Amino acid sequence: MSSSIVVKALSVFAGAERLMGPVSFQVNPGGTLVVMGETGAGKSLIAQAILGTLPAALRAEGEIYINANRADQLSPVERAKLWGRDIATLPQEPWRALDPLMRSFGQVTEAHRLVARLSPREANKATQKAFETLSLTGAEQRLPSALSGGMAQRVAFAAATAANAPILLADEPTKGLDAERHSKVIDLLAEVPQAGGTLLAITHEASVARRLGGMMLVLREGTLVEQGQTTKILNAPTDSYTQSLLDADPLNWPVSTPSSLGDTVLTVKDLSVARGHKTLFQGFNLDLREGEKLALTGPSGIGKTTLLDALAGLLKPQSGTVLRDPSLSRHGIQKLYQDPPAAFPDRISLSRTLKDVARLHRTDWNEVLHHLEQLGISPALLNRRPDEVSGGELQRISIARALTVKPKILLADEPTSRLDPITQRETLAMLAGIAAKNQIAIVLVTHDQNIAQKWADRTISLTAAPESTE
Amino acid sequence: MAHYFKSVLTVLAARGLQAIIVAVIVGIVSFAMMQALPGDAAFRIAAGRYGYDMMDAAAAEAVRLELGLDAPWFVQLWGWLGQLAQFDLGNSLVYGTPVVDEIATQLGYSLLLAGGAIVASLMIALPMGVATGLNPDSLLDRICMGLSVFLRAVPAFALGVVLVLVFAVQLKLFPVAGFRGIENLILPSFTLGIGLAAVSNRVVRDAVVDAMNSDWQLFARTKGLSARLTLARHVLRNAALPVVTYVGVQLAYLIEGVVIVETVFAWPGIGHALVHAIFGRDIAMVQGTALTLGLLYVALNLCVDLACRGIDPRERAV
Amino acid sequence: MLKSLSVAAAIALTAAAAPAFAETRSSVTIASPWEVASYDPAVAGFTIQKLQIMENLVDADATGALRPGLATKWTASEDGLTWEFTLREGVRFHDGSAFDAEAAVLALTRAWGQPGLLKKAPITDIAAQDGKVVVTLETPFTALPAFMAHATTIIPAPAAFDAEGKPVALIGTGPFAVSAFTPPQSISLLRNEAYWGEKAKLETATYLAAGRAETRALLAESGDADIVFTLDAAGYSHLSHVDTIETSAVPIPRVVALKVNSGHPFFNDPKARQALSLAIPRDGIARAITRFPEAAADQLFPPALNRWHSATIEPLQTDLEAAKTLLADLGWVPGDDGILTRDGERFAITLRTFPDRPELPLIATALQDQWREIGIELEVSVASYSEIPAGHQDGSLHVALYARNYGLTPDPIGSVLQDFGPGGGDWGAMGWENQKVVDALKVIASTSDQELRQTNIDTVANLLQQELPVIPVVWYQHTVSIDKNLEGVIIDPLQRSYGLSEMYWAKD
Amino acid sequence: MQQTNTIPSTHAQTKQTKQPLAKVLGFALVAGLAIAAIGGPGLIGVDPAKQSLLATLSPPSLAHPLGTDHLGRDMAARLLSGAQLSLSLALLSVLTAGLPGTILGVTSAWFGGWTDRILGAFADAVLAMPGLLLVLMLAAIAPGSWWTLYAGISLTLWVEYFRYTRQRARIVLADPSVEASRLLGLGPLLLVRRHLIPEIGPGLLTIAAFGAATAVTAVAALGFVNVGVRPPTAEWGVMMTELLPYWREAPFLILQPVACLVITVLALHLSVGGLRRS
Repeated sequence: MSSSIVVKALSVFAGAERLMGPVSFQVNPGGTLVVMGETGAGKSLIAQAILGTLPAALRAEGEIYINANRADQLSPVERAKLWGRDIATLPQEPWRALDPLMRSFGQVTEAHRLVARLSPREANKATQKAFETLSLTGAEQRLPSALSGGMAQRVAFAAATAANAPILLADEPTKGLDAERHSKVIDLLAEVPQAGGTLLAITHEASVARRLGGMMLVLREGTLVEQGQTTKILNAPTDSYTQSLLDADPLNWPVSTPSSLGDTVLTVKDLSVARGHKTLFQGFNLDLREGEKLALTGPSGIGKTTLLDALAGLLKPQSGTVLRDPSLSRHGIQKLYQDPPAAFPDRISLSRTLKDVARLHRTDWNEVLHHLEQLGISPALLNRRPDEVSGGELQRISIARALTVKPKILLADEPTSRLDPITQRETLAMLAGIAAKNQIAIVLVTHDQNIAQKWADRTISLTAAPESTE
Repeated sequence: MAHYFKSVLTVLAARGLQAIIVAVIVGIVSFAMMQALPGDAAFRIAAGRYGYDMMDAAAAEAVRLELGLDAPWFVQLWGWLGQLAQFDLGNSLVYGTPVVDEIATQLGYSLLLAGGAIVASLMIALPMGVATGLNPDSLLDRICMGLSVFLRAVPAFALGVVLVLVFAVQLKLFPVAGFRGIENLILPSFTLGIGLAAVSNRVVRDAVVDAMNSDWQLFARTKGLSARLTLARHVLRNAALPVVTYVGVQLAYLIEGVVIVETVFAWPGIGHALVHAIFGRDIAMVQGTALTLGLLYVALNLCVDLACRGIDPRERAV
Repeated sequence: MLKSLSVAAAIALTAAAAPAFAETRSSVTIASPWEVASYDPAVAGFTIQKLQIMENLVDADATGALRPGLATKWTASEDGLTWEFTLREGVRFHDGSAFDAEAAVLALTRAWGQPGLLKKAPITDIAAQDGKVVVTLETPFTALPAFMAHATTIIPAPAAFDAEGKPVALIGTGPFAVSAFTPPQSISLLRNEAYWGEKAKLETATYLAAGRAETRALLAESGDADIVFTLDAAGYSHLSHVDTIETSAVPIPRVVALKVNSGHPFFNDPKARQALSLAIPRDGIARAITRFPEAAADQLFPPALNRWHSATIEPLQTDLEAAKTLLADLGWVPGDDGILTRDGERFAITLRTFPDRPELPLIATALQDQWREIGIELEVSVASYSEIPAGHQDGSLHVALYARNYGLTPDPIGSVLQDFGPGGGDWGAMGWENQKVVDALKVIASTSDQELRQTNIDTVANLLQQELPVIPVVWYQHTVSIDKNLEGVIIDPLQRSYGLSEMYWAKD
Repeated sequence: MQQTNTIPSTHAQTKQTKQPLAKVLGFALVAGLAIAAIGGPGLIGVDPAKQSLLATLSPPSLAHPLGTDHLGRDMAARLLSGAQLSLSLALLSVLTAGLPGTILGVTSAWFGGWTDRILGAFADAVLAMPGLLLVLMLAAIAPGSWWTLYAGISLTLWVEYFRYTRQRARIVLADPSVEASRLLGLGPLLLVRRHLIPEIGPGLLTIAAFGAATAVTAVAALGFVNVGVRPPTAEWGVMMTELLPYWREAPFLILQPVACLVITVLALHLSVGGLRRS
């Protein structure tokens, strides 16, 4: 029996520069291959090279066989014929992968009809069945904008697998999902090899790899560092990089030392917050003290971000009070954002942005440079624009920017969810260090229970307001 | 379904309100400006009526007497508003015929022309925009960009005569001018349409580029749909949204372009009538025409709104 | 909104049916610049008359000689104060109603009440008597029959007026009846099978108003229009090289003239006006702008007005040096910028003209350039032509450039009297009155003695040439393009008729 | 998407090699036009109003490098003189339309709510008002005055700036980076300078480039309906109208002002960001 995917000496080049590879592997029907590595390690390039969806500026070398057929020499049109029929692809961010103007049923049924070539009636039946098995009943006529992240992922799964392609490529399938949905998607993926299919999953999370099992590749900056059985590698990594990846899994973090707490800086009493006319939660109380590390967790959609806005005074609460300590200056509360590039004016150099803030608050530029140094940022980086530095660097610069106004409270809204595990760990560690040193209270919003447990002094789990459904 | 109707009603109400605001503003502004015009209205009206061979001071005096132009402005404005409330636009000062009659015939022709122009512009802009949108930054894209700039800079009348020379005089495919039949509509429509397409093909292009760069486009491909099916089922529909909205914006410019094209092609339209009415100081006609054009714009935008709603099932605020 | 949509739909429907009969060659399409938007003879009379929809009591041939129209003969009483028009019998309007004295009187009375030509005649009464139309005058007026040939005195049927006497339809007695009217662009005509005279040879005709000269030239070139009137100079040059059509230019009694405010201190001396005249590059304008070199107007009345045009008159010249000398004689001294000054006043004036005749702004620009040479700063204001009579009335006018038609009636005396009679006229002299001219005009208007008339005409023409209250620039040509297969086309220099009823298609 | 993160260097490279070429060309053209506009006909020392009725519509020659027009005037001198008027007044109309349009657009997006609704409704009403009516009437109020003509044109053009600014500013202002800057204490002025101008500036300049073309072709269109012609002024739009009757005899004449306008728009367009729309 031939292998589903065979890859021999695959490399991806941008001009003369090798971005990834060489890697070789093969996956058999019923098998699983997990590709792990930090952001920018070139994991996605493997998936794109196999599919043939590399950006025009990039070039793949090596041999790729799909179901024993040489795929890399096919014309783009021939290659596209494999999609959906031989290889199914689960998208990274399912919300954005669904046509915003088409109802979910239509997006699945068109795959049954036009890819699997079922008659309209059969396609409808098959779609109905898929919706039932994936417990999507009731969501048939919803538009993607009305689907939750998990539902969108399942709709995308149903659409991608409609033609029963034996191979499934899943690129970061759990990105942005909360813990509960996270595991549901992994269950779904794990079924693929059990049913005789082939799974190629790309992830940066060791926990995902552990659950999926099978074989594993570990990539670092495009180079293969380790290859073998997943369980073996996870249990006994031979490479230090693999080890650090595993260490970076919040599950493996050491528990942080409790902070020394100062005076109360923010008091919240009986707060309820609404989005539109919908009350998200109510009866929220908080007493935040200097130097405290607080984690806020809860399922997505519960209103964690909205709560931060209420704490920052950006949003009028529906009821209740948010009382700042009188010692708190007007700019005493600062925020860190989930997507660091989105938090900077993107056409202005970083130094310009930082100098604006420093000038406004009469902060000595040397002090800013000092913060940057502490955060491991070279001043040379400041001449770049936000999109020219990495996400981890930018998040650290945004911490430095916040420190420039000498805040007492830092509200961090999933500040590391877009960062890879190693950077995430470093960044959160630095944040903790700064909180301790400057006696700053930090409220960290995260969907990862492990992070909350390991990093924070205390954790508040938000639960939905009773009257709200969904 | 119910909330679809609700949203349609919202649109209707919003546009209805706009129509009333437009009617009042257009009426008052056009009246005020006509009052502000220098020169003696009686002379202008007499000129419009009798032509330069027959017009003289005596004719102007007769006109003044006949039309009561000496009445103070508020009496005249009040009279017009009073008539308007009874849906009476009054009589043309120049021709003496009811304004409604004049507009009724001409509006039909202008609507035909405007409709033809939109169809023509879409016939050009869509293929051009989709082709360049699928190949952004290609040679084709650059050529089309240059062409767009060129067509934008060529005045409509020059474009019109060139089209006539090529398609009517040389190739004898269409008549030169007049309005005998549908074949007469083609050249004026394209004259206007090319001017509109010069900009809208870039809007289509940008919309297609955005759609082609979207994650959902890639996903539609990787789930197995062919490039053609993806284009037809997903890309075009999504790209249509900004395009349709833009057509709404273009309508305002279209209504003006109509004037030139009507003149070149001897087409009996409302834009032409408006220009003559302004020259002839035919206040009743100016107000009537401006009002009609304003309401027409509102009505056409209503169509655009409804079309958007048809394309986009998401509930959106107006 | 609904209504107009249904109109659009109706157009679409008729559109499908229409082209079929365009091919049978018993039809012509005429294109001309003049739009028709009214049923009113006082407003649209020129086109209605030219299309032979309605007729006058009196007709005229191409030379301007009067001949019977709806009236078979006309006589003046001894004292010249009563005119009787005997009407043609058995004439019917297009709607079948009979043409009679009552209908004629109704039409003429209305025309008399409207601003227009008839109002200028000393009429005291128009009445029907024994089947005749009787016009009573205050003073003798020999041009009355000529007035009855004018476009504003055409006779619509009584049914063409509504209860308030407002014209609401195009019903006449002419060889063509209106089958469709789309203001302002088009009129469709159908042969009047019950016409009293010789019936038209064509069955149908279409009149298309195309405002732009470029459009008309293209209509002619493509063959979409069989006859095209009033071509621009460039279009005419081009079409004369096109094989399928013939072009023709007929001198007409229309002249581009410069009206000068002779009451203005700059121009109250005839020498000043002569200087202006000497600085008009008539030859260049006639060659480069209107492109008929022979039409440089060296006197006011064009050759088409054979009685008024004089072969012996001293022609106007162009001579910049002479102009400068004349101005220097008047005390004008060139300033630093070359512009003349006198008593601290700059010779800066404004010329009013209008764009309806596209050559006028061009001629004005040519004058502007030329007059700068002799030290006159000319501002050209292109606006509504009503600014000219308005400026005449309030005295603010300096000079005005316009086209004056002395062929409105077969006999130009009406127009000349208006222009140069007592007090001058809106389109004639301003601030200028010459008793000799006034007296001579009085004689011309009232006498039927041809010799006496001619002597006085010569006097007027000579005095106008010397005094130049209005300075002629160029004469007009009536330019036409005709399909080579179209026969029987007669170009009327008086522009009273397109000659539709005489046209027919050559058999091939 | 993920892959854009992996290949920033290549992406930036391809763009940066193409961009400067177009930009350099654009700036060179803009500079050339500016010189033409400042120098005017003085550059070649020929009077743009001097006629020669006996040498009209002549093809390019040594004496007249671009030929002569229908009144025998030097085309090169007239185009230069036209550059002066057309460009400075196009600039004027772009400013008079662009400034209020942009300011109102930002105001609308900034305050939202009723301010936004009222301004939006106002803009809609202005769009519904036939722009031609406004322009013609303004032109009639002060006949022959170029300033009113262009003011009238900009009265109808401002809505485009308004719509664009409002829509874009709304998106920009909702961006977390603006919220961050606000929390950091940046005032309205800095927010506009650091966030709004860099984001919407290039788009506005593109609109302005096309707006300049609109202004000039609008003058041509008005000339076509006999408005705003005051000889012997040379202006590109007016020249287009004036030379139309001679389009068969001397097509190269009417193409010249059109070509000038095309070059202007291309120059502005290239210099604000190549052939790419922002």
